[in-house]
Amino acid sequence: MKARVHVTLKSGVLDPQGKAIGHALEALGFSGIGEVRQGKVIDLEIDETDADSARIQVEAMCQKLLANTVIENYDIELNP
Amino acid sequence: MKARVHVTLKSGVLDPQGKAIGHALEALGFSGIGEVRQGKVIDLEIDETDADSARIQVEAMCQKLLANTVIENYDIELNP
Amino acid sequence: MKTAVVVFPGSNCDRDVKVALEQSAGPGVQMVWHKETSLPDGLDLIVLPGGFSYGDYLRSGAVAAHSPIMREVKARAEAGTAVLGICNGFQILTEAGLLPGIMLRNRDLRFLCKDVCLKVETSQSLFTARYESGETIRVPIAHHDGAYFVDEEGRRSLEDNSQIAFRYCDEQGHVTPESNPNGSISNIAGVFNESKTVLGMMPHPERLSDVALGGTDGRGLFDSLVETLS
Amino acid sequence: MNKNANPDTAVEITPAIAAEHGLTTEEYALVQDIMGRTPNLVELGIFSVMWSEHCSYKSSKKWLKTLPTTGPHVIQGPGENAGVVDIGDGLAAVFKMESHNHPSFIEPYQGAATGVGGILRDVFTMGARPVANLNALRFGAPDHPKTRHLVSGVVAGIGGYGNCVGVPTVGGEVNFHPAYNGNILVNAMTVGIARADRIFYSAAAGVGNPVVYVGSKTGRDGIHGATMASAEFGEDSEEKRPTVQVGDPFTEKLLIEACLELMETDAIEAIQDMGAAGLTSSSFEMASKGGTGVELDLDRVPVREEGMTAYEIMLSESQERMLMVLRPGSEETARQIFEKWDLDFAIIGELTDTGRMVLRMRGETVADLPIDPLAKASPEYERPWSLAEAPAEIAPEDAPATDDVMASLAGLIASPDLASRRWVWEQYDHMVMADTVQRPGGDAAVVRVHGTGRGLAMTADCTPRYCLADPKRGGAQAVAESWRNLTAVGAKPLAITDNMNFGNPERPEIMGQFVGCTEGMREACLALDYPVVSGNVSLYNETNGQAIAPTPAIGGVGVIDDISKMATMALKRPEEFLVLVGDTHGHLGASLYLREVHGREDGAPPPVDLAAERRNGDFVRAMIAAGEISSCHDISDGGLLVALAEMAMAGGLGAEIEIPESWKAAPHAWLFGEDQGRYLLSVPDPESVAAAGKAADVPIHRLGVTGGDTLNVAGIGTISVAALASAHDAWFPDLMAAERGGPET
Ligand SMILES: Nc1ncnc2c1ncn2[C@@H]1O[C@H](COP(=O)(O)OP(=O)(O)O)[C@@H](O)[C@H]1O
Ligand SMILES: [Mg+2]
Repeated sequence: MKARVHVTLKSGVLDPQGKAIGHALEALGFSGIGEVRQGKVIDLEIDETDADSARIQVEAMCQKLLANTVIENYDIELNP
Repeated sequence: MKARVHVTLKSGVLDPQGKAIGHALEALGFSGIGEVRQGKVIDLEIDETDADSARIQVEAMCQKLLANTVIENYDIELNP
Repeated sequence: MKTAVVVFPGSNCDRDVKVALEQSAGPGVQMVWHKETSLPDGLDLIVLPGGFSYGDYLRSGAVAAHSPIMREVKARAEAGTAVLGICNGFQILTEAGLLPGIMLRNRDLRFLCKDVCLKVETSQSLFTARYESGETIRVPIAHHDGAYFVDEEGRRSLEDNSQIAFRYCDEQGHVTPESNPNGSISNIAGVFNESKTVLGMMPHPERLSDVALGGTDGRGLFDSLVETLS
Repeated sequence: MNKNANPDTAVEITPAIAAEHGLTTEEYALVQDIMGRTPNLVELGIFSVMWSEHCSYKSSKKWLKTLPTTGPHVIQGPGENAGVVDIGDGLAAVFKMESHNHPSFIEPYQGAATGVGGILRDVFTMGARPVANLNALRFGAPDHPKTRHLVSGVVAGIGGYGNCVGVPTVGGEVNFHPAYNGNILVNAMTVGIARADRIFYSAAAGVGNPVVYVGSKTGRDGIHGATMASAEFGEDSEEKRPTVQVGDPFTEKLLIEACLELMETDAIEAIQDMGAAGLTSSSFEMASKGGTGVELDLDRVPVREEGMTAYEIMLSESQERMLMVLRPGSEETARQIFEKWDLDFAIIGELTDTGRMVLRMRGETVADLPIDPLAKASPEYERPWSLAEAPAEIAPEDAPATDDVMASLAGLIASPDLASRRWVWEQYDHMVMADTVQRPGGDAAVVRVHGTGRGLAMTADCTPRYCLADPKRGGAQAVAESWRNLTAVGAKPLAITDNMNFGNPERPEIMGQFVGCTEGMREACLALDYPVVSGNVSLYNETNGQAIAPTPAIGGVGVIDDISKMATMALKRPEEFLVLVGDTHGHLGASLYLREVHGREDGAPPPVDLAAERRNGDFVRAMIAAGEISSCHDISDGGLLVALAEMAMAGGLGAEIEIPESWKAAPHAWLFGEDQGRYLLSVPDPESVAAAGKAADVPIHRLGVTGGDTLNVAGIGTISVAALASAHDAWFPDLMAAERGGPET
């Protein structure tokens, strides 16, 4: 099974990267750009066919390693 | 309109970050982990209601700045 | 030799390289702010210094490559003016398309600051005339994204046109996997453009150009430029 | 409260809300007394941060006042953003150390990074260009499940911030001990250089002068962070988590350049960074120091989020912000500079002569409180304290022996507290600015004063196991060791900054540690003419009643007039003579030998004879200046043999020594004893050094010669320098190999 995890900064947390990207896009002449936020996407293959137990596993990975829930949110998509 | 851009390394390009995550997950006791790849996700708000012209704009942003197409692929999702 | 150092927001080796340049060439190096749209007339050399332009957010050098001044830098480079990019300057040159390839995160993922040995691949350039081909020099690196990457075809063409300026090597001058600090393809530490008027390199020659700092191997590069461009 | 009411003013304040803000019943009563009414939420928030341990130093003030803070070269002692000392040529060194312990435990990368950002701001606020960073780190046991993750994140965070702003990180220290399992220490120090006649202060002046906000926008970051940093961790720390902030070193770099550019003009009357407790403490302190009042229009504060309340704006700890009072008519000059650097610039208020802080928002007065009474009434406690019983001295003959001295040496040199820190400092750009003339790895780092032949030497030191065993000796030893490390490179020590890290001061035994350490520091500072010019206190470093070891981290700064005379510890050439300066008693109590070889942490730490310390150090410094010395290293953790091994490894050269015949006790006590006030030198002409020593009343002992590729102790054993070096270098990377790679922030 394939899993895609998005790790993004919580909404109140400053995102200097996103801010810089927004400025750079404006400087390049793109207009009407609102908030820009940058996060991580992690694609992984796991040897598991059952969606429920896959989700439990990936959830544990997020909690333990992939995200720091102090400042980040994560969400999980499974692609069997 | 909101746009989400995924920027991921092309398949031939080495991804030490992804590899390290894979190792770290194994060290934490997760088993059966195949390939892991890490990429970026960029969420942006643009002041545009038409999906087609939004896509054209975001496409241009990717080409000009958000991705380096020497090593990266990108894909665009729009959420009106 | 008339030289300009471009200062981007977040450049932090601009003064260091100015000091090293002036040590070799005498005073008069001009600092040019990135928001300028033109460069001084009659420049012999343009330097893009090290640092973290725009925080190196998104990709190292990516945002700086689009600053107003870069249009002018490109035009001058195309007209044959010598351009030197050190560290972040090298990253900017690749992002701007003035040099082939791109820098990826270091193999071990960590920022790495230490002295390394470099093999000077050729003395046949504006930048390396004062070195011997094959000479080993000691110069520091300090980067997080320094793993040079270029596809196989690109690598071959760099080799075929002798566009590789420096490779990481051991103290004896052997280019080995162990002496590759960051996972660069073929141990590449610096490359030229086809006409060898543009050089990008990850190591910092300006940091070992003064005995008080523990070495002067980097000084040869600045002395070469003075010799070839004056 | 009705739905449309302004939460800033409409919330009915109860004693329970006051308690939630960390105010005791007595403190809250005092608040009501000062206000003459019940405060609203904004006012309560302001009192709570101003009276928090972090801002008020209420537990520590009484003791900090006992430290010597003056001296002929001191331009500014404690009380400003950083200390300032004269270094000659019209220049001044500006420096301070500060902790970011709790945030780093919760989010190691960002916690450590923002710690660096904060201390940088303290220094450039005073008009100094930051020229070096140091960091003093304490982690739990190496095999504790959290340790690697914390080490990896903290080191990456310190590097991530310092490298990006382009200030070299040149030194520091790292210890590992189970006492820090639940509370790591991350202390960051910045040293800057300013013109001695262009120092900027924080006291506001000039009624009607504009109050200006510059830097990043204000978000809802770390609201109540300052109070969090003063509350003991409990199991509910999860709840307090969202109080960690993300640093933006790029903006900081712009802020440094913009502020220094503005400081070239005459625009600034007063300036203050927004640190813990953000806009509240910066505006309050500026007005309080200047004896003025201040009025702010919070609608003009640049904000990052919609709908922020006055309470949030005043208490936010968003990073990379500064507050200034400008001289009349200079607003446009200032605005242009900040706009050039793409930074926010906003005139948010003005100084008044009312002695009050008045805050307005959306046409309403949201706070109105008296400045002086609040500041004067700031609590100061004389907390009860008790000294733990001093541990027994361990006589040299009572310390257990080792069957294999060289194997013990090899073990020590690869032990957690003595192994090479290369893995750490290679992640720090320690050469940017191209003035680092002594890189990490020596006794002190040395940074050339740009464009001159002088150098600033700097070091961070503390031996917590000594402080735990005997706080007073430990406090004195920490100061003495920093003085010794500066001396060992040839520098004249000038002054220190201190970062006092302790457990819960409400416990008498912890307060006793604080009192003891301070007393030891005081004595050492006085004896060595080495005053305290700045510092920081971090209390409540304990979890579930488990306190850290008392850790008064000392940051020392000294000056070398001629860097070409600087000493380093690497052995330089064969057939030179090894000379020991100072007396050896074989003191093994609380030593690393006992701990690492025998698993024992008992015994009294070594006493510090401050008069001998000074004599020996002054002598060594004079010998370095006279060009008599090829290499020099002070003797500290692990004792003489470890010091010799460090010199040998650094130089890639062996040596042979002999235990003096006069030594009657066991050899291991002579080799591994941690007696203070000693230096090991290699010299070309030992007679000349001995004669000078005699004249100066300094004990000099010839121990042996340099040469070969092994370390020999006659009659005891031999070991290869290369083998030692590889064990020394391998420990840290081996420890961290398993941590290669969580995704980084
Ligand atoms: N966290 C750190 N950052 C940078 N350098 C460090 C750090 N920890 C230790 N070092 C460097 O490693 C060397 C050895 O440190 P330490 O054993 O504490 O020295 P000393 O015993 O002389 O006080 C010193 O040069 C010190 O500056
Ligand atoms: Mg030392």
